[in-house]
This record gives sequence, C-alpha cells and structure tokens, in this order.
Amino acid sequence: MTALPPTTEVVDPVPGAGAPHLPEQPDLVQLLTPEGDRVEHPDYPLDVSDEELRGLYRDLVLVRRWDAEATALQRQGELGLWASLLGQEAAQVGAGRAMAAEDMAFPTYREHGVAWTRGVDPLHVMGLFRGVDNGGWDPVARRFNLYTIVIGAQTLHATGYAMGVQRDGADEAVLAFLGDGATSQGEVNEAMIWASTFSAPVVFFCQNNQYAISVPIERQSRVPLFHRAAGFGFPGVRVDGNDVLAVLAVTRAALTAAREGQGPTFIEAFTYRMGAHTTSDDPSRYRLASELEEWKLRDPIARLKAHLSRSGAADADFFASVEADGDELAARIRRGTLELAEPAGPSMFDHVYADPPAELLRQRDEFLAYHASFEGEGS
Amino acid sequence: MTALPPTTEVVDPVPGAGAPHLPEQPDLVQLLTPEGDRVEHPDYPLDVSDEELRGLYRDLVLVRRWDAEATALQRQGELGLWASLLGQEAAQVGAGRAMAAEDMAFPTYREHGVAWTRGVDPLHVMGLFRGVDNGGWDPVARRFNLYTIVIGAQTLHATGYAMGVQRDGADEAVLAFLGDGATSQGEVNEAMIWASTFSAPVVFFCQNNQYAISVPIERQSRVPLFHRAAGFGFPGVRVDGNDVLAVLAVTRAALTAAREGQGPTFIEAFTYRMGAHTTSDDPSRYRLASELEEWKLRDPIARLKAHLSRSGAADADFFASVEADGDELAARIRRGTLELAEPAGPSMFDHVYADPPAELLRQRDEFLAYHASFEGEGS
Amino acid sequence: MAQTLTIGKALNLGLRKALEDDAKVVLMGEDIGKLGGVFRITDGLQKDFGDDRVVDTPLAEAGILGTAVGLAMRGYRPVCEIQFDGFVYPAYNQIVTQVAKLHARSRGRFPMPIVIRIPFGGGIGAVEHHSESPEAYFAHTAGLKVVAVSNPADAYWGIQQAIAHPDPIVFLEPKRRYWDKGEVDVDATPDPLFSSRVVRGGDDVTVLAYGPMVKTALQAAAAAAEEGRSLEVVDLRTVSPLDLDPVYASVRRTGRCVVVHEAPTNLGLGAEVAARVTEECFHSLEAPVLRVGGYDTPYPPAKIEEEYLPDLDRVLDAVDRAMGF
Amino acid sequence: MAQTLTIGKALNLGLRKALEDDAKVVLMGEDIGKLGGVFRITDGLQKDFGDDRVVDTPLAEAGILGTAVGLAMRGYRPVCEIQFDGFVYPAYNQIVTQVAKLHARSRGRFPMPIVIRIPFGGGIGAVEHHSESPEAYFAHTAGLKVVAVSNPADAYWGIQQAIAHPDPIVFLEPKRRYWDKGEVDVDATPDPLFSSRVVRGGDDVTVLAYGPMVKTALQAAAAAAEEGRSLEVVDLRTVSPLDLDPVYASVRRTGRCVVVHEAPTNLGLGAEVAARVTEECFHSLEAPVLRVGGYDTPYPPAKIEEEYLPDLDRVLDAVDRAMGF
Ligand SMILES: Cc1ncc(C[n+]2csc(CCOP(=O)(O)OP(=O)(O)O)c2C)c(N)n1
Ligand SMILES: Cc1ncc(C[n+]2csc(CCOP(=O)(O)OP(=O)(O)O)c2C)c(N)n1
Ligand SMILES: [Mg+2]
Ligand SMILES: [Mg+2]
Repeated sequence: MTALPPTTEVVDPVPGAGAPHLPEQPDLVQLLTPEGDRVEHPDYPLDVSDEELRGLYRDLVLVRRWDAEATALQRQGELGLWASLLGQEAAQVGAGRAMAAEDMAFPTYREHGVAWTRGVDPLHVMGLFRGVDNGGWDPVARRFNLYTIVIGAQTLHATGYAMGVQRDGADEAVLAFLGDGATSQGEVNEAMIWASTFSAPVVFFCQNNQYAISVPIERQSRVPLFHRAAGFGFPGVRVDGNDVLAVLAVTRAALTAAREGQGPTFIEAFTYRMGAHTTSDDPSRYRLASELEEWKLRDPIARLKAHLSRSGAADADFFASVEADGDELAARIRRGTLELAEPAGPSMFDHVYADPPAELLRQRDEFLAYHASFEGEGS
Repeated sequence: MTALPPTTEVVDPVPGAGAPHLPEQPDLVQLLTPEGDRVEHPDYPLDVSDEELRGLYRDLVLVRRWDAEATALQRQGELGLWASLLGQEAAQVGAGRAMAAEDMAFPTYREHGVAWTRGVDPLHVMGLFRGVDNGGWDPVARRFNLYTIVIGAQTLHATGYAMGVQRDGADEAVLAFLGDGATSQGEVNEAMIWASTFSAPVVFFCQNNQYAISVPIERQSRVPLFHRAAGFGFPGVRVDGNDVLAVLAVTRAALTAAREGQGPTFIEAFTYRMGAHTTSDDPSRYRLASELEEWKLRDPIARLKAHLSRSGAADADFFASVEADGDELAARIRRGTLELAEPAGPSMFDHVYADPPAELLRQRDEFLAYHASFEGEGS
Repeated sequence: MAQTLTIGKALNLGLRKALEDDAKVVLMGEDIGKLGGVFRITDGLQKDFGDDRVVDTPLAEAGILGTAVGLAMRGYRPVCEIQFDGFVYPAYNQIVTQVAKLHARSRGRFPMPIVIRIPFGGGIGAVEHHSESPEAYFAHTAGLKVVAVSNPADAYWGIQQAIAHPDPIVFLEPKRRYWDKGEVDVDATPDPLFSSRVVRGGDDVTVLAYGPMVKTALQAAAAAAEEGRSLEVVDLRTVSPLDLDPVYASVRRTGRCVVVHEAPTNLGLGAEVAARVTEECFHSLEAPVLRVGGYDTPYPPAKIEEEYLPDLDRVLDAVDRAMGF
Repeated sequence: MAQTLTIGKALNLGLRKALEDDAKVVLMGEDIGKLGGVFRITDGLQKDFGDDRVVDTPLAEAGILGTAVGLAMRGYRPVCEIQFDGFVYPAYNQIVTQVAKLHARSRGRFPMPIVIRIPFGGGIGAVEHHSESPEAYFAHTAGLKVVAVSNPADAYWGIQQAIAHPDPIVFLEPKRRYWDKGEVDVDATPDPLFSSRVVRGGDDVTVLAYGPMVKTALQAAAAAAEEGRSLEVVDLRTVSPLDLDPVYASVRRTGRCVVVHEAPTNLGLGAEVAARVTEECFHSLEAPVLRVGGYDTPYPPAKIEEEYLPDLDRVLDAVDRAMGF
C-alpha cells in the first residue's frame, strides 16, 4: 500500500497513540501556564476579579468531585454507565461560565461541567446514567439542551436554533459542544456549512480530548481541527483546554461576536481525557501510561490553585472550604442517586406523541391489563 | 433578523443571481485567456503538441454537438430528461484527457464530456435518459463508473476505491466528480476527511457551475470552494474551468501527485452552466440574462479556436472536418437513440441479487404468468 | 366557496394559508424559493413572505431536518420539502433518532411540530430515485406520523392540519397526481387528519389504498361494477396511525379485503394492514387479505415502470383471487 | 472437532477464519482495531492481520459504508461493523440507495459482497440508541439480505457464509446473548445461510423467533410443556429472504402461529410473517397469527426495558390467546 506521507502537522502519524501530543504550538491560546503563571495574549485580554477566580476554582473542584462520585457509584452498580469528564474540567467550566444567561447550550453526553454552570441539578444527569430517564432537566428553563448521544446530531440543532434566534432578532448566542471524533460526521460539517452560509450566531466548541473512544485524533484529521473552520469561511481558534481562563476569554469573545452578527466561530479546546471513554472502556488497550503522565503535568485544577495561592487570591481556609463543599456535594449526589424514583412501566407510553393515537393508547391499556393480571400472583 | 455581514470574498451576498461572478481572481489558474492567448503559469507548465490541441478542440466540439442533439431529442419526446453540459465542455474534456488509461472516474449525472474521453458509447448515456436502463456501459472496462444521481454519494465510492488501489499497490489514481452544490452534503465532506486521513490517491474534481439547480453558489459557501481542502489537510486549487489547457494541466498534476502517494487534491473548476439544470428546469425564474451574456465571452471552444487559428495549428479544412464529424456523430446518436432496444418487463427482476431468493423468482414467475394471461387479448 | 384546483395548486394555497395564519411557520428546502420548487408547490411564496420564511437551503437533507429540529426547539414550525422520495435518506438519521424521539426524550418539553413534505411514488417517467414510496420506513418509526393525500381537497386541508399539528408528520404527496383536478371548498369543515374514508360503497370486496393508488382503486371499482362486482374502496389517508375501524366494519360485511400500494410488497404497509384486519375480522374473512404492491426490486427504469406499478388489472386480478377462495 | 464457545468468541473466530481464507476480506469500523470493538468481537485481529485489513475508521457511518462500496467495486469484501444498532442511520443513505441498488444498477457488473455487522436488540441496561432492532428497515429494502443469528454455531458459520456470499447482507448479532455459550463443531457442514430451522418440535402452536428472541421462545416452550402444552419453535435465522416453507408445514399441523420480536410491532417483521402465513395456510388456521413485539414507542429507559421486551410470559399469553380463538 502506498506509504502515508509524513504529516506536516503537530499530530502523530497514524497509527499513533503514545507520542507527545503537545509539541510547540504557536497557535495555542493560553492565559495561565501549566505552572500557574498568568500570561497575556494580544487578542484575548481578560480581567477577572479574585472572586471570579475563586468561583472558577470552586467549579472545577466540585465538578471533578461529582465525576469521581459518579464513577464510584457506577463501580458499585448504581449507574449503568458513566462518561467521565476527568481532565476536561477547565474546558467545560470555562465554556459554561462564558455564556450569558440567555445563551443556549447544546451538549454531547459528557458536558457535566457545563451542566453544572447552567444550574442543572446533578441528580438529573445521574438519572440518565442510572437509566431512569433520558435526562430529566428542563432544557428550556436551564438553557441547556438534553444530552445528545448520536454523535454530532446536536450541532445541527444548535445551528437551527441559532437561525431561530436570528429570526427573533434576539440578543442571544448558541454554544454547540462536540468532540474531536464528531468532526468526522457529515452532519457536523453540514452544521458548519449552514452556520457559515446563514451567518448564524452559533459557536462550535470542540473538546479535542485526543481520542474518540480508542481512536486517536490522527484518524480524524491530519491537521489541527481548528483549521477546518477557515475552509468553511469562518474563524477557528485553538485554546489550551486545560486553562480555564483562556477558555473563558476565547469563548466569551466568540459568543459576543456571534451576538453582534459576525457569525460562527470554531473553538478547538486542546485537552485530554484522563479517564476511560466511559466506565465500560479499557484505555490500557490503546494508549500508553506515559501519555497520561505527561498530561498530568497540565492539570487544569493544579495550575489555577498554584495561581490563586501565589497571587494571594485565596488562602488555605478557602481551599479547605471548597474541599468541604465537595464532600457535601458528593454525599448529596450519592444519597440522591440512590433515592432516585424508578420510572413506572407505563411511562414508556407517555410523551411518545403530544397527541397520542388511539392504537398507542390501546397498547397502553393492554399493557396495564396484562401487568394487572399478575397482581398478587406469586409475590 | 441579524443582518448578514458583507462577504469578504469573490462571491455575491445572498441572495444573489446576476452579479458578476468573475472579479479579479489572483488564484485562478489559467493557461489560455478568454481571447485565446496562451499564458504560462509557474506551477503548471504544459507543453501540448498541435495535434493534441486539435484533438482537444475536436473533443470539445463533438461533446457540445452531442449535447445539442440530446437536448433536441428530449424536446421531441425521445428522452425523458437531459442534463446539459453546455458551457462545461472544457472542464470535462480537460479532466477526462488528464486521466491515465488505468485511472478510474466517478461521475455525477452530467459528465457526458468525461464519458466521451473514456470511450463510453454516447448511446449508453442516452439509454439512461431515455429510461431503458440506468446506464448500460461497462464501468470496469471503461474505467468510468455509472452515473450516480444521489448527490455526493460517489465521492465516498471513489475514496473507497482509492483505498483499494493503495492496498493493491497499484500505480493508479481516482478522479471523483462533484458539483458545487454537492459540497454541502455531509457525505462529500466525509469523503474528503477519509481521503486525507488515509492519504488516498483520489482527486476531487468540483465543477463549480455557479448553481445547484436554482440555488446560487453563495448559498453553499461564502468563501471559494477550493479553500475547503486546506481545512481537511490537503491542497485545493481553483482553475479556469473554461480553459481546457489549464484544466488538463492542473488535473494531470493532481493525479500524478496522487499516484506518487501524496494523497488527495481538491480542484475547483470555475465554470458556468450555460443551459438549464435539466430539460425540466426554467432558469429564467432565478437568474439574469446579463449573467449568461457575460459568460458567453468566456466560451471554452471559441478561445481554443482562436488560439488554433492564430497559432496556425489548425486551418479552415480542419475546422470544417470537425464540423462534419459533429454532424455525423449527431446523426448516429439520433438514429441510435430511436433504435435503442426497449427493456423487457421481466428484466426488472434481473440482477437485483447475484443470488436471487426463491421468493423473488416466485414473483417473477407470477409476473410472467400474469402478463401471459393477457396474450392475444384485445390486441 | 368551492373552486376547481389541481393537487399541486391546492398544496400551494394551503401552504400560503399556513404562512399567513402563523408567523412561526417556516418553509425550508432545496430550490423552494425563486424556483418555487421543482414541482412549483411553493411558487410565489418566497416573493410574498420573504427568504427568512421560505428558505432555500444548502444542498443537504440532514442539514434541512437537523436545523428544522433546532428551529422547532426555538418555537418555530418548520415545513421541510424533500425534493424527491429517493433523496430523503441522508436525513434519515435526524428523522429517526431526533425528530421522532425528541418529544419523548424531553418528556414533552420539546414538541416537534415539523412537517416533512415528500413528493412520492412513480409513474412520471423519471430517472432512478425519483419514483419511490418510502412510507413503511417512517410508519415503522414510533414518534412519527405519516399522511398520504389523494385529492385536492385533502391536499389543501391536510397540509394546513399537518402544519398546525403538534407532532412530526411525514406528509406524502402523490407526485404523479399533482396535476389532477378536483373541487376544493375553502369554507368547508375538513375531515380529521388521521381518519380514513370510504370513497365508494360496495359489498363484495373491500379495497384499501392511499395516495396515488386511490384513483387506481376507484378505476378498478368502476371496471368491476361493469362485470356486476361491487367493490368498496377506502382511502386510508393516514398511513400512521392507521384508522382501521371503518375498514373492519367494511370487511365484516364483505369478508374479503385487498390492499394496494406502490411500495415493495415485502414489509410494505399491506403487511401491517393484513395482520390487523386478519386479527380483528378473523371469523368474518372468506379469504386472506391479499396485497397488490410493487415487486421486491429496486424501482425499475421508466420504460417498464408501468409493469411494476399496481394498475387497474392487477387490482381486479387480486379481487378475482379473493373471490376465488 | 467441537468446542464450547460464546456467541462473541464464535464471531471472533469466524472473522479470523474469513480473514485467513480470503485476502480480499477487509474489516472496517469504529474502534475495531486495538480495542477489538466495544464488544471485543474483533479482538486481536488487527494485531494479526494489520491495519490495512482491520481498519479503524474515522467516526462516520456513511463514510464506512460509502468507502466499503468503493472497496467492493475494487474487488474487496468489506465487513463493516456498526458499533450499535442506533448508530446505523447516518449510513442509511449509502445502504439503501447504493449498497442495495448497485448490483441492479450495473446489471450485475458490480457485485456488492458487503457484510454490515450490527449488534442489535436490548436487555443490556444501556442508554438511549444502544438497544434497538432496526431489521424491518433493511428487510423492506430490495437488494439487501438480512440475517439474525441466535447461537454460537450459527454465529461462527453464519459470519463466514455471509462474507463469502455475493450479495450485501445486514448481519444482526444478538448483543445481549454475546456471552451465551454453546457447542461449535468447526468441522461440521453448516446449514445454508438463508434457511429457517425447527429448534423444538410441538403440536399445539407454532412460535417463530430470531436472534435474541429464540432463547425466549424456547423458554416459553419449556414452561408451556409443564402445563402440557406443546409449542413448536422455529428459529427463522434469515429475516430477508424469509424461509417460510418449514413454517407453513408447521402451521398446517398446529393451526396456530405466534411470531416474536423485540422491534416495534407496527410494520415489524411479524406483520409480513402474519400476512404470508395467513395467505398460505388460510384454511388451516384456527386463529389469526398473533404478534408479540416491542410496543410502538421509542426504546424505553433501561430501568423499564424488561417491561418493554417480549418475555416468556408475554409469549405464553399470546399462546393462550391463540388457543382461545
Ligand atoms: C453516530 C454515532 N456513532 C457511533 C457512536 C458511538 N460512540 C459514542 S462516543 C464515541 C466517540 C466520540 O468521540 P468524540 O467525538 O471525540 O467525543 P468524546 O467521547 O471523546 O468526548 C462513539 C464512536 C455514537 N454515539 N453515535
Ligand atoms: C441527495 C440528493 N438531494 C437532492 C437531489 C436533487 N438534485 C439533483 S441535481 C441537484 C443540484 C446539484 O447541484 P450541483 O452539485 O451544483 O451539480 P450540478 O447539477 O450543478 O452539476 C439537486 C438538488 C439529488 N439528486 N440528491
Ligand atoms: Mg474525543
Ligand atoms: Mg452546480
């Protein structure tokens, strides 16, 4: 077979887990170094109060705590599955906190950190993974769509929703989340074409966590993903996804541009999935421990903590209080998850239609009669 | 609704038929000006013998003649439909003649000019539009796939075929044809992603004839289509699609690169659909006559004829002989079309499967018995 | 006030009415603007309602349906035109996994008042992919409803009822009958959208059809009458949900039933109808429910499509077989 | 030589054999390489056959099937894995308009020896889209064949037969039974791919099932036997084409038939089976063919999936109703 030419870009030749994923990246927007030093970027000035910084830190710690508790609950058989956000806290919190109250988010199935920033009760998210429903929160009230599991489908919904925003003449923007693997789906590319053609107020926020389950980014693209946007006629930017400040600044700028009628932006948040794809996955089959070690040095929480301490924006008491809040949250999530009400069987017939056909109601009655016939029996 | 920002590019703001489609285009590769002057391009040297030039001219004239005859036959009710190539002769002949014998082509439904260069009998193409079959030529022998009517689907076939070429270690390349509208289909974008990732020896040849039926190019992309390729990690080039020499040189270079393992190239042949989308279409509803007039000045045949005469590469006798060949071809196509054998009803059951199931054979027998029952009856 | 309209014109007027009645109605599709659609069903609508409400989209069906979902989430009522039956498949993922499931997924928080207009069926001498009947693919999908109209009045009222309805509806238009004329009384009170209708009374055999095959069934009934055979013809009108009570009542009288459609017979709608009618009318049936459908082949080249499509003779042949049992 | 294998392992060995036997066989799919697929069905195959023959693809199902078509045109035999039933829809356009039609379109010049492997069905406690049964969408599509295996031996032989077969085949694997064990004699001569099989003899009612429901049907038969009721169970094995002659023979004896599947009942395979069995065995039927299927709703959340899925009791309930007619 004709040999693959050497890739000119930062990514590895296929097949290629294990090689370093962050060589020199002149394009990478960063406002906080892995060591916790605050740096400036000409295009993305950001001034955040110490209080805001502490708030962001608190978000990061709490969503990681939630994630750890959920993973534990799954191991104990209390959840059917869990998709961990470990390592992606900064990308999700930064993006979520960049949104205005009225902006609408379209998540995948991993944006628990964004859900947190939108005020979604973690128990609703737990319910989905426990199998009691498909996500019980109110997507309209929370301005946070239900999780979409079919890869990429939500990017078209976000674009259409943004076309509605245009028609309403509303001062709102839409944030569409997707993964690196999702960029290969035809529908995602169609969403970018639509957004560009109609100059829709939508921002595509791609968390490039280097893998689509076991498949490394090199299998999806031989050039950095943010290059894709230029081909469709709108700006693309790569941001350090483990730097909550950079993500906040870049996403805020893109959402503002969208609200001002400048159309879409594609943001590639360069990060890493520290855990398994989901609790059913076994990363040891396809990636090297060394890679994980390398990324540990870029931990999103450690760098903000270092910055907060060094700058004196936070003290030991603060860090302790956040830890305590985390324990409390984890306890509440555990308790609440175990107490989640089980759905009633007949609820499967509810909401299939706004106006249910007679035949479906007949099936429902049949279902009820059939199960009633077992009443008392044997039990 | 939020106003669309002014497009920074050569295309018109949406909605926008009628405005000029060829402002200054520094990127446009041209080797023969509309006036017929031969110009050089640093990246695309081309030396063609006078005989080759005459051959190309002959191709252009004959495919246009075929097209005119087909349009006439459709008007007379002898074809169900015809998709005219008028105005796109140079793009198609240039691309077709750039192919090596072993290269494989994947056309849309409009590449009659390419079919001609691959030695496909025009009558097979006529058969499809007459409704006797779906294209009777041998795609393997002719190295020219059957027409694909589902927009964009063939670009994935071409890419997969190219992956087969890689596995065979063969010195072949694949040429995938598509239109400007097709670039919006998810599958087409997936094909480019696949081709890039696997560095497949496939060249995407997009005839941007400015319209997808009634929809102007601005509705598909706000930037030149050839920019799309860079976003996927491979080169894109825009060539004057009405300049058969430029198309020949650019396509040849791309196919050679593909054969040498350098992967895909996207070629945007900038041209114009001089006729209706198909014989069922009415362009007067959506575009201005002035636009057509402007494009007449860029006629692909006129410019080559001017060049041939001026350079003395061809004389009046030659031009006359080509005209005569055209008349002969047209007559043969007309005669042959009217004589095309009608398919037999039961043929609908043939080839549905390589190994037909009993139930289908039963339906076939039923069909035969049923129609036999009418024999003699009334007739 | 009654007027004579073609099915195509009736749809055009119905769409215009819907655009006038509800500012949230948005038409989307390929070439539906200046061109008015390849069948001119949206003729003049973009001119009068603007290109925010009658939107020429990029060339991608998944994009049309996927953005329609987003618009519906924002409170709009998208009406999507798929140019031809054979081109709906790129949108299949959005239709089956999103449009059909979002109301249930959101426990009713996201109604999906989306209408998917599809000119369907054969008989127009077209090239491949332009003559198919994909209704079974949608009827088998829980969360969708499927309607097929057969005449101008149902077209005029049906498209308005479908657009006003809260659930997603695949609205099938009998393309080869677009030019058929009929009376439309724009002041009448229309029949409910999801109801079948006895369009000709009879006693010997019950013949079921929808969309383009209703005319064929009526022609068969007329021909049968001349031979003294009386066929009751039911226009199903709605493919999902099915309204079969009038059918059961009819079959209990006639004892015989024939169902007709263009789609391939294997797992075509006739299979479901046969299964239900047999279960409901088992003791009344003198013969099994017989199906007249397309053969289990791809739609054939135009020159032989008439031999593929059910016609008057094939319906009568099935009627004979039913009587023969 | 016989050995005890799970269905998953039998598939893995069958795929390995196919890769060994024919250099043109290429496996394609998401995560089928180093990971060995999310169900480990391709475990170890990329290591042994290289990543040109066991290809981890980009994340796009249309791309998988569309490039598979091109590879088939080039003489390869692609075996595509769709990760879960609910994710086949992005490929639906390629499957229905290209894979299914190219052999006919090319008048036989382009065979399409493509196998589309789909782990299907519910019962594994998964989230949305991971538990569906899409077989009817494919069975209604002329040009495709559809197979559903129920045991390790059929899995081992079936996958090899499917790969060797010249026509495109949707190969359905009962995901919740992947870990079920059974005897596989790798030296035996397997039954033909497109044949049904009586897996338990009986006289009172004929019960039809395929894939994961075969086990359920057998459990029902065992339970019925204790109440002195004798059920004949037929494993259909092939969903399209259907092999119903053994079914007709059985129903002519029993006079009663129940068909079971997980897919929604409306236009599910049961409809087609009911229509054909009724037509063929009309005078032998003591009761209408009854269907036990999923309800006409989206697949429900995991906590209530067992109430959605047909089980032993629902099969026995249908058997009672059939006997009661
Ligand atoms: C259409 C579709 N195909 C396949 C899957 C199975 N699947 C679930 S997640 C996943 C990988 C997604 O990778 P990426 O987009 O990078 O997001 P990440 O999981 O890394 O956050 C796949 C293939 C799916 N959910 N939808
Ligand atoms: C999937 C699909 N959707 C819609 C159509 C109907 N259709 C046929 S040609 C065409 C326009 C194609 O435009 P373009 O790609 O620019 O090619 P051109 O006809 O201009 O050569 C459309 C929408 C189709 N054939 N396939
Ligand atoms: Mg990823
Ligand atoms: Mg075009």
